[in-house]
Amino acid sequence: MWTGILIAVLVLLGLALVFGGLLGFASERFRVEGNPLVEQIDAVLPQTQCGQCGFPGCRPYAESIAEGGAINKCPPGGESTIKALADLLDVEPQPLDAEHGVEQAKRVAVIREDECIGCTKCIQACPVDAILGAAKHMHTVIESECTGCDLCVEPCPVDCIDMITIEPDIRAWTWTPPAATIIATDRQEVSS
Amino acid sequence: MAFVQQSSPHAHNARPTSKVMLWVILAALPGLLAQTLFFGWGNLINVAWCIAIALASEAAILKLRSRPVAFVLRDNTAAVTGLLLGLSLPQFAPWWVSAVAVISAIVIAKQLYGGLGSNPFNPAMVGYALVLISFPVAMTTNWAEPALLWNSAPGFGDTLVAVASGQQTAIDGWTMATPLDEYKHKIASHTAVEVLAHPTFGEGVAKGWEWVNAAFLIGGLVLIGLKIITWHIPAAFLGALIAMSLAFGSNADQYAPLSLHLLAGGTMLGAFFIATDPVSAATSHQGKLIYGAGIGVLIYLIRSWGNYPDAVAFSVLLMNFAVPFIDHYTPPRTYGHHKARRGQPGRGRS
Amino acid sequence: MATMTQSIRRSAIGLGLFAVITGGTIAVTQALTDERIAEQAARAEAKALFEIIPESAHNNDMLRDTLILPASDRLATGGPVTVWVARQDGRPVGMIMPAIAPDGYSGNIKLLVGIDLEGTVLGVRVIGHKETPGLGDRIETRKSDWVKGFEGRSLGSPPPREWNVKKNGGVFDQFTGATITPRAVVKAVQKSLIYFRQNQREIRAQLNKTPSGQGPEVTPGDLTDESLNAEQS
Amino acid sequence: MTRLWDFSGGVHPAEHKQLSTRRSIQAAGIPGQLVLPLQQHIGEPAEPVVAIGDQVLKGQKIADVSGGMGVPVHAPTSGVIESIGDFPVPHPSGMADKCIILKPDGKDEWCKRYPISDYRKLDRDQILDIIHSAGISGMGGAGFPTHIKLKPSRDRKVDTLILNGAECEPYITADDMTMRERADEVVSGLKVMAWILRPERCVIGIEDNKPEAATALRKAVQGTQIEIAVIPTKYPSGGEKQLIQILTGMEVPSGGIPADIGVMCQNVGTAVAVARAVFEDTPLVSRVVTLTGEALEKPGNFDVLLGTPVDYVLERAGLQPELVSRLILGGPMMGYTLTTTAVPVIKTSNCIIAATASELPAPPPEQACIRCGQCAEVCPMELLPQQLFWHAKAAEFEKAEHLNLFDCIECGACSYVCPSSIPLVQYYRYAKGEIRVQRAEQLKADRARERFEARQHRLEREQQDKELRRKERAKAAAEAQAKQKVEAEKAAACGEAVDKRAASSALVEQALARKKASSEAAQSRAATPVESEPEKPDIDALEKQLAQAQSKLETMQTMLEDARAQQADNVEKLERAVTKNHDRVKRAEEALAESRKSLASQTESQSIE
Amino acid sequence: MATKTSGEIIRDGLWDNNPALVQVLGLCPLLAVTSTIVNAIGLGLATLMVLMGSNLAVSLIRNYVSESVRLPAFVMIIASFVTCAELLMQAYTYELYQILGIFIPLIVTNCAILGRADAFASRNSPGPALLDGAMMGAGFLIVLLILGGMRELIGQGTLFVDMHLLLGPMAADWVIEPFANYPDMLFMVLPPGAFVGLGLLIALKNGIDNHLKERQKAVQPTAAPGSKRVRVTGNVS
Amino acid sequence: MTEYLLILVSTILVNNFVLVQFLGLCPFMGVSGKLETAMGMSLATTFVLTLSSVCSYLAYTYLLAPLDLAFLKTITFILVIAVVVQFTEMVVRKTSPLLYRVLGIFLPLITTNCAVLGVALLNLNKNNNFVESVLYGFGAAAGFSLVLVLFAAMRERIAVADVPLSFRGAAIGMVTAGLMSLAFLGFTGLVSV
Ligand SMILES: Cc1cc2nc3c(=O)[nH]c(=O)nc-3n(C[C@H](O)[C@H](O)[C@H](O)COP(=O)(O)O)c2cc1C
Ligand SMILES: Cc1cc2nc3c(=O)[nH]c(=O)nc-3n(C[C@H](O)[C@H](O)[C@H](O)COP(=O)(O)O)c2cc1C
Ligand SMILES: Cc1cc2nc3c(=O)[nH]c(=O)nc-3n(C[C@H](O)[C@H](O)[C@H](O)COP(=O)(O)O)c2cc1C
Ligand SMILES: Cc1cc2nc3c(=O)[nH]c(=O)nc-3n(C[C@H](O)[C@H](O)[C@H](O)CO)c2cc1C
Ligand code: SF4
Ligand code: SF4
Ligand code: SF4
Ligand code: SF4
Ligand code: FES
Repeated sequence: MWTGILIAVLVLLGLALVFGGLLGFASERFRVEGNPLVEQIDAVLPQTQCGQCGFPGCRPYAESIAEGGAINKCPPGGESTIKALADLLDVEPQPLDAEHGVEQAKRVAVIREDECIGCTKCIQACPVDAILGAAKHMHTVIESECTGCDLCVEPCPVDCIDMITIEPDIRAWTWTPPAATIIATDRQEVSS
Repeated sequence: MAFVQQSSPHAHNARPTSKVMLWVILAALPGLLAQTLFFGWGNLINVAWCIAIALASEAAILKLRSRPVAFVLRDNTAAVTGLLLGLSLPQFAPWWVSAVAVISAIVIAKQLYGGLGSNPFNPAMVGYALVLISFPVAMTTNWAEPALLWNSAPGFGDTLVAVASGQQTAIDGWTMATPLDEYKHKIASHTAVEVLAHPTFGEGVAKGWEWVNAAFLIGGLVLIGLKIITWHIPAAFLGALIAMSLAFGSNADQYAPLSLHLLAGGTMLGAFFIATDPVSAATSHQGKLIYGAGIGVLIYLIRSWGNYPDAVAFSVLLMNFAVPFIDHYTPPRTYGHHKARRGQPGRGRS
Repeated sequence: MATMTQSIRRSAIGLGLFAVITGGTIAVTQALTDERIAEQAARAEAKALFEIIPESAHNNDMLRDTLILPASDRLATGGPVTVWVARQDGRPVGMIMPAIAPDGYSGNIKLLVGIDLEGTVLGVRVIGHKETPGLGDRIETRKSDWVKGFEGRSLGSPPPREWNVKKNGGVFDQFTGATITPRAVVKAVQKSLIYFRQNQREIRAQLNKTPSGQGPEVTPGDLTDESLNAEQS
Repeated sequence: MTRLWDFSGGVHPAEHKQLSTRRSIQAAGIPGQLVLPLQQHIGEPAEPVVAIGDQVLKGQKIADVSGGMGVPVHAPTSGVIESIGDFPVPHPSGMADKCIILKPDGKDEWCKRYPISDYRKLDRDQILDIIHSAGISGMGGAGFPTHIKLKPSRDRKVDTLILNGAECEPYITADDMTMRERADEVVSGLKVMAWILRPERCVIGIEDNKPEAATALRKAVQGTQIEIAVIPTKYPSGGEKQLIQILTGMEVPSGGIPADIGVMCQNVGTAVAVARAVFEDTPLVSRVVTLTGEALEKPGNFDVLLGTPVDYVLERAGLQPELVSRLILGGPMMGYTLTTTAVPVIKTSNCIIAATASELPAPPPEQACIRCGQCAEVCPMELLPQQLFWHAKAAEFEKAEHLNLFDCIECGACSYVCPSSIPLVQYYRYAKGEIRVQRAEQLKADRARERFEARQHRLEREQQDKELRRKERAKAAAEAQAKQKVEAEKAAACGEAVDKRAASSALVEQALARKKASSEAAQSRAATPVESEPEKPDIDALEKQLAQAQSKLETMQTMLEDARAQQADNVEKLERAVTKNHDRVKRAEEALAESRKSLASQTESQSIE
Repeated sequence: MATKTSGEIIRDGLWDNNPALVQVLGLCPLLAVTSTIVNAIGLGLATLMVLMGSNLAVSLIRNYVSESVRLPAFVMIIASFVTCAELLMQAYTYELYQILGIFIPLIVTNCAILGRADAFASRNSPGPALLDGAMMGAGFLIVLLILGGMRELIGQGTLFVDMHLLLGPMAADWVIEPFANYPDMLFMVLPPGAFVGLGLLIALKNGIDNHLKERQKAVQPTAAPGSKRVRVTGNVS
Repeated sequence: MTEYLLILVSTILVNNFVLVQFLGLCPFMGVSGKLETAMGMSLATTFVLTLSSVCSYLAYTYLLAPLDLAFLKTITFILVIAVVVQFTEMVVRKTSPLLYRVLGIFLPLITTNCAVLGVALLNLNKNNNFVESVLYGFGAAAGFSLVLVLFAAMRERIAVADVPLSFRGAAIGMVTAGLMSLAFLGFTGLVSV
């Protein structure tokens, strides 16, 4: 009996030594560096750089997603970004986490110029350098570069920055999807 | 003045889904008539019962899902499913067999996927295959013996009793193995001539069955004429079956002859009414050809070497399973493009 | 390089340690259960045999008491036939031979046929088949008592023409919807009886020659497809 | 006999053309007011070159484009510019756009014109200039500026010039009547274009349901090389790509233009406009519009001044207002519904249908797609409409794009046949719009990323520089210290530096405190159950507000003092800001006090209970 | 990772993170052996034992394994427990062992077990690890039982058939046959029925969860929107 | 020759590993509803399954069987598989970074795929010889790949269907797999191996 046990143990030990060695070799020889996924995720994020996801900017958030973080924390991106992320990562899309904010219409910052005192605080706050102006002179927002992150609003000592919702004009207008009638209801049928 | 607001086009031709389905039902009537003439009242009773159950179960599920019941029922698709099951089940199948088949077709195969248009598998065939494996006895012993309606028993009453009670006594002596089944299990030990002497084959190819198949063929041609189905699936289906039979089955002492493949069992019903179910079939022309041919080949394989004498249901389901894949790789070439774009869009977003 | 050898060594030793512990555990458990498992296995394997010839009816170690009989088309087994012998106090009371019904609905049906020395069926059991669930599988004792209908039959009872299913004019029931399977089994049992009769002399000779139970243990499960399978074409 | 090819798909909707062909083209007259949108074509809108109150003559340019893609707008009649501003324009959105309003004076007085009799003497570019300044853009469909189209890039030689007289849409007969009654002008316009392009072949394609037009044109082309091709009636044979396929057997490559395969397609109306521009120096100020539909008593074709409000022309055609159920601009297959009759006729308006409810009934409710494939059978672009639909509906735009969504010409044939009445085209339009928006957003995001990263780099660099400088300074200071034993001046400088640093660190601390307060407030908000919120005022939030206001006020005050000290010019603003902040602090304090009180009373009442 | 309370561990294993219904792991044995209740119990108990054992063992040694051989080591631990279970079953319930076939050794690759070892046991102390193993195993066992009962009842119209294979002769006549003359519904016994049956169970759980969530939503508010924002641009004062 | 063909037909269609034998279900259900991902997974599994079928055959025949250590088979096989997987990863990474990007993420998943261990054990049960073991492993993998790829394509379609809320995700996946398995029952008897 004991010899049987001994043989068994020895065989397994031999195998384990060989395999263990092999794995040790592998682990040392082929380390994983970097994560190309981060780039891909970052490319999907809206780059508003608003920090609503709880990370200082889109890229840190991308890194957190690559490490398995939740994909539903970016309000500016909203459903479409979540969907794109889910698609990219092959996971189920989840609804936007309201704790990070809600999806809003696109906005831009506008400085009421006659009230601006030229304190440059908004310039320091803007993550994409979308505000022009020098100290003690009036500042303006470059509309085409503003991401609508509203980070400049709070620092302004005189509250002269407004976030204006961009109204669609005739050239930016697009067709809406047909009214959702997955299956028309009885009521509709009667009325039509 | 408030005008109607609508996206173009503003004109529509008038053949709604409900009418399409109605046409399918009408086109199947010659087949049903032939079945009644040669196999008695069983199919008629089955069809009526199956349609009733189909409508009832669809209504129940719609109610559960709080969908508009009357509106959806009026699209007639549940009725088509019921009809096709009624046409395919054995004439004397007990009522509960039909009920299980129809309910699983409508509930599992159709409504669980979201109802009309979403089901990846042909509901009727899911129902059929499910009862075939569940109740093999009831599904193999209840085929009526072919005879002309007016000079044969059992009459309508007896048939109804047999179906409604599930008891065999009323129909004892009026059942018989189907020609394909008979051929399949006899040919191993007999010659073709001996096998064909069995009354189930009659004078022609397969007594009664040949007429039923012819009637379904005619109905199918009507559907093609009405542009409700295209020729691709039936042609590929029958073509593949013929090709396989010519390639492998030349020896009648070993394999069923081509005529039997074409005119016995559910071949024509399958080719024109079942494989062509638009929801679960492939979409592009090329895809339809592959899909139809796949069914034909599988039918021949299973009939010749598998356990099941008739294999329309399984073959259709197997190819249904491959449809999304086929669709991925057979989009048509679009105007102005050199080649069709196959497969999926790349993952990279630019 | 140093880190690599170090890493290799560390991993190897680590895994080796586990190997010792886990291997030890397994080996000890194995050693402790070894005998019981062998016993259980033998019992289970012999269960089919004991169903045909109950333990009360014999007292030898059937699994080790086997004869090798010549091959025959009748049994549809490919090679020589291994037969288990049951003895009561050293006196043979019956034997169990494997048989194959090659014409089942789908493939072979593997049987054990118990026969007493007079050529009367002691019992029949199906040990392997691929018949359709719900149709052909009623040859299993789990599903129906049909196979027990063979007990007490012999070649003359019923007469040879009636060694068939009722549908073909015989005395054995068929199942509703499935005639092929029972017919195949009936045929196979009949053929085993014929084989027994034809080889009776040889069998008796061997029975007397080999004393009880010294051979290697053979269980029905050991009958591989090669030794059983007729159709190795 | 011209060889014809077939295109795949197509449908045969009921034609309803005879409604409007019974009468010849009539002048619609001058309405009381003309509304001239500045953008009636693809490309950039024109800029007004007149001011309100200006008197203009008929044919006078009232808006022009500086360059790029666009065409000028002319006064359709003489009168006064009444206003310039946003008014409803014909557009599927029903939105308003910038327009010039002209009040006709009724004289219809032409400006000076310089007709050209022998255009062959001129340079080709001069002719193109004439076409451009006549404001001509395509009149058959999208309204692409004709002068640009007529000048394909040098590597694209146009071999075949096609005049599109198919007019495949039901109801519309504007081109039909034009060809019947103005065949000579059509042909001379074609000749001008042919002279510009020097094609080897000129073909006019006409559907076989317009025999009169074909006869008239045959007569007009006698003695020329121009072919008249009578093609089978099948919608949408008039689609540029389909017509090209019918007449040449070639396909326009996806994403390309016809000139890529040496073909060009122009509408017959465009040809007439070109002829008039060259031979009469008449800019595009009117067009033939079909007014039809069963809600009209006198349907027919009208020569309508651009800018004429739709209600005016409808009036002329005998509108029976109680009968109209929908009003369509364009044909029944591709046109869009109007929300109001106040919109004007523009360069691309070829037809107005006033349909009764029984004539064009609302489709039954949308049902599930049964993948019947009817749509694919009729799609002239050989797409898989149902697949596009599933993807569009599920917002899988990438997949829809992959299946060539952008090759869809929105002809509507698929929706026409769909047994489940799915508004397929609307799904495609929606998907296309979404994709375009997404592309724009992606561009913007990429730019934002670049800017963000650039900024990060800059900050980093600054940080490093600062660090460097600090070190250097420290080094210098150390050296100086080593050199000089005790130097009061230096020591004072050092002290100053310390002061500065202390000040900035105070600022940082302040900021941190603010952030902490805000996050605490947020947390407390998170923690407070919503249900209690309406009754219980959020003290924490209010406190935070107050703190913020106070800190802002402080900053403002220091800044103000600084500014005063320096006599800066923003003192005034800063003063205003300080008062504002004072107000804010006061308001915050009041609110806080208020809510404290109410809270206290609440707790009291609760404890009483 | 915050440590979980026992309550959470229990809830997790039995419901919230049920290995079969939520993680959808360990499917092969789950589907393969649930044609009768007795099979289900047999396999479920074996899995439960292995899961507890491996969780405990892994938790005990969690601080002593090097990263490179972590998974192989865990796998070996699990494999040894499985082999022991296998040997014991062979010794004491031989016929059941025969029926369960290769699905006993395949417990090794039951993703749920390795998953637990890696995700929980290797990060927690022995107590919680053991509890987690027990609860996950119990969750798995319960699903096995329900699925087995469902398939047995619908498939062949019986319950507790063949219990003697597990519990010895005393259980031989525990079998219940609720319906007389039941026509076997082989669909449920055959592979397709296993899939569909589990699908229905998962849907049932989802349905209950959805229902609960709806109710909860009505009474309990969630955190305020936008409360987790941070500043991107550093400290601006 | 024909018998080898029959082994393939049997393992791919008649006794399909996933749908009939219930092996390898977790990756089958868990891998995405994306066709390309499924294809990558199939490739990786095919490779590993075939290789580990061979390796475990060798380990058993030349190590365990002679030493009468059959009871160590489970632990040995799983070790072999883990190492084969790691080794494959290593080789692939070294020789073809491109292939690695396609297969890399799937390799670790395969260790816990019961099909791999199942093949090794079934080879023993069936007394397969070397060639048969290879074919059996390959056939199993091919059957796995076939249904995985078709299933992935099908899930893309189901994803856009109006499936009832409770059934979204795994539940409808199970039902679909059930119906597929039902269809595969049509192959029963095709070959009686
Ligand atoms: C799917 C299927 C499976 C069958 N399986 C069996 C079987 O396992 N055994 C059998 O005897 N008959 C089986 N049959 C029935 C035979 O085909 C045949 O109908 C039956 O043996 C009736 O023969 P009889 O008319 O001589 O009674 C099966 C039939 C079908 C359709
Ligand atoms: C966005 C856009 C860009 C175009 N660019 C050119 C161009 O560069 N050169 C050209 O000759 N035609 C151009 N065209 C005109 C097309 O070739 C074509 O003649 C015209 O769109 C047809 O009008 P239809 O849409 O009504 O069919 C363009 C059209 C569109 C809509
Ligand atoms: C579906 C469809 C149908 C069309 N039918 C016609 C037509 O019947 N007549 C026509 O002149 N243009 C028609 N067009 C527009 C032509 O494609 C093309 O734009 C026009 O002939 C170009 O000429 P233009 O630039 O002079 O407008 C149609 C376009 C589409 C998409
Ligand atoms: C030509 C044609 C064939 C059909 N064939 C079937 C069929 O075989 N089985 C079925 O359940 N429904 C069939 N239907 C009805 C309908 O498509 C089916 O109920 C849907 O699959 C349900 O979503 C058919 C419909 C048409 C138009
Ligand atoms: S919430 Fe979105 S946009 Fe804002 S920083 Fe985070 S990822 Fe970027
Ligand atoms: S201007 Fe304001 S809102 Fe716009 S990007 Fe800069 S900080 Fe954000
Ligand atoms: S015509 Fe309508 S129902 Fe038919 S496939 Fe196209 S979209 Fe679907
Ligand atoms: S609208 Fe688009 S998809 Fe539909 S038929 Fe026309 S080209 Fe094809
Ligand atoms: S249990 Fe089989 S793969 Fe997970």
